[in-house]
Amino acid sequence: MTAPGPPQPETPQPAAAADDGAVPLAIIRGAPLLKLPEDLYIPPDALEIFLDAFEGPLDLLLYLIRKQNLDILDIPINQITTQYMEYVELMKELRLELAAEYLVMAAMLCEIKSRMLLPRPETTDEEHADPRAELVRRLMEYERYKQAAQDLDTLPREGRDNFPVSAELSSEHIRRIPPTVELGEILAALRDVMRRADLFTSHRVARESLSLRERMSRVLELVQRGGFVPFAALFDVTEGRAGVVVSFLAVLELVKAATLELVQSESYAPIHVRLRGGEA
Amino acid sequence: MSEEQAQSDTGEAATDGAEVTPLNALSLATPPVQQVVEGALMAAGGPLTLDQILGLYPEDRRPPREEIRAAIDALTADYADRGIELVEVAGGWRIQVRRAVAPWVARLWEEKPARYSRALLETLALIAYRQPITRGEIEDIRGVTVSTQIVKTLTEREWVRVVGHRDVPGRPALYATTRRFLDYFGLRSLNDLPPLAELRDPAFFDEQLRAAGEARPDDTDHGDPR
Amino acid sequence: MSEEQAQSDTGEAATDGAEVTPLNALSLATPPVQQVVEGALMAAGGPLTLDQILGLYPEDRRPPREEIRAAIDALTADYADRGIELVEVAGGWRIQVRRAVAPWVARLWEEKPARYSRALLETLALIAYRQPITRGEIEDIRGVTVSTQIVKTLTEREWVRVVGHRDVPGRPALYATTRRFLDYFGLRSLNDLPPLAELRDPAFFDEQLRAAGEARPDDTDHGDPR
Repeated sequence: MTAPGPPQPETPQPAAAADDGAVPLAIIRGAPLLKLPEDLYIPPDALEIFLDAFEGPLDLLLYLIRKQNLDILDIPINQITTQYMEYVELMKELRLELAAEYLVMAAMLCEIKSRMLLPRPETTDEEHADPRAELVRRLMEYERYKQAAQDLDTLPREGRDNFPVSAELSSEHIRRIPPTVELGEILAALRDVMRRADLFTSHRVARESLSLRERMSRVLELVQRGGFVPFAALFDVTEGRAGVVVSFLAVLELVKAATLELVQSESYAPIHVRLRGGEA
Repeated sequence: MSEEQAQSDTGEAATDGAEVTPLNALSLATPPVQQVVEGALMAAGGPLTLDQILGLYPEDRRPPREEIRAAIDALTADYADRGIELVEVAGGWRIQVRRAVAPWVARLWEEKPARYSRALLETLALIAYRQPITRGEIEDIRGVTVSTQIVKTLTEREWVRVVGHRDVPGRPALYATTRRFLDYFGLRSLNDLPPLAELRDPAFFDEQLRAAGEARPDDTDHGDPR
Repeated sequence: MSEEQAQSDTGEAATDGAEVTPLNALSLATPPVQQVVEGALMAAGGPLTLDQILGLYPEDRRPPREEIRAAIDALTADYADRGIELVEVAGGWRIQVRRAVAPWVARLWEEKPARYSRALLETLALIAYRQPITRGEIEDIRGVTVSTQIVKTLTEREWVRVVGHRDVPGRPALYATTRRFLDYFGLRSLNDLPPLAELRDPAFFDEQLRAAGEARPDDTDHGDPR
């Protein structure tokens, strides 16, 4: 943040309270609430919004410290604890759902406070360091990242400060490469679908003669153009007996499935085949 | 409320809250019309009309139409030797990749394709084994609907095509596999596909995989050469 | 019919990993490198690396890297007075609307750009500066739980991803930022992030605290850690 800039919009700005050092219990519509009103109904929403302004107990503590120009390295733990507890009490009073973290911090503050009352032995031993040390470390660490988050927010970003260009490219030039497929993948897919079918339906995909299926498709291709096709044209005698039988079965299957229709104008006249209902 | 200010180093507060624009930014020196026109056409992602471009300016600072027109003409001339061109289309003016360059640029999208979905493979398998088959029949077996996209993809790839219609209400299309399908998978005919019964045998797939592994030892990781 | 066949035959070859280019188009006169580079950067809709640009050329016609670099430099210079600019970000080079013009261009869209909550920004900052980091570690520093929604949003925006797991009970996921994150914020690398405030030496403040018991020393000389 290079610019002096406006203050953080998220942090409430008590207008009057800062002067005399008193910290308001809450800020409601910008006005500090210095003592719990007894006869006044406070819409819980107002406090919820206030609570939302803080990203947790560390943030609230930082606010209390910064507001009074206290040194983070030398927090007057008594004062801060009292103020912090006032907030917590107020929130509890109003039955706001208070995140557990706030209560944990309250306990920590009280513990530090009590340890501060005990005389400290003259030693540089880690264990006997200032009881506030851990809290100070956490506050400083958190403050760094709070600042980093604000810095991040001021970086130019796409869609706000940057707009990538996008020149049109006529799609005729774009060729999509289709994925490659292994036969094994298809077979595995088929096995899966059949397993499912076995599970969910009573009918099984029975063993099929694929040559029959293939021939059915071929027959349909032959009659595709519409109109009548001579029955005989569906057979290729060079395929031999087996081929002719398969073709015949294919035609019967298609007739049964109401796809093909056989037409004979009179007895012994040539049989013709056409697609049923084919309008082409 | 004050979010725009926070991001702006000018720190200048928006005075009237009516405008939707980051006014503090707009109150800076107005950039040349040609730059605004170019920036807008570049970012729009589609054609812009003259009115749309004019609409970028607050009313009291709107340049005359002719100035916008002149800027468009100037840009058109500037692009004469570039990889892009400014053209007028039905919806206004648009910047596009120059035709001579387009085939090269198009290669950007020729990345390695995604894989086909399970649903597509199942549909293809059912068409291969049960042809000619209607979409409804495929859905009956799969237990889920078959998307139009899947059918379209298979048809475009020319692996599947419509060979007729079943003469029932709605006249559903009958799908079958094509010659190209057989060629792609190196099959002479559908009879080369393993019978269904074999597929039920777990051992079959192990073998299949082993065979595939031997046949194409180095096919698994053909990274993009780029 | 046979023409179509021929064309799609090359398509078939492409799937086998052979050359994928519309060769007939590319076999026309090659346009100047600078035009191809410009067209590609304009159409890409995001940053392109040098290798991606080189990849637009068939191997036997690939210009030397320096030529692409030179074209990028020439374009950067060309854009000096324009409504656009060419910048380098983590993902390569990108053409974007010049910042001075951006506020005008922003008026093309009705909706305002998204704002991100402090919780999200703080979480993102911790991941950016302390990566790889677990959710628990983020919570320790922030003093509050990190909502699943925030992690989801960051992941969906592809700013953050799981790069591993810490080898402790529960094997918590380790998060790190992505190249997309850098591109989004216009950064070339993590080194371009604003510097993190110096942490005052804990040893120092231990002493400070101890001293504080007797007399409060003047601490004006150790600058505000922001």
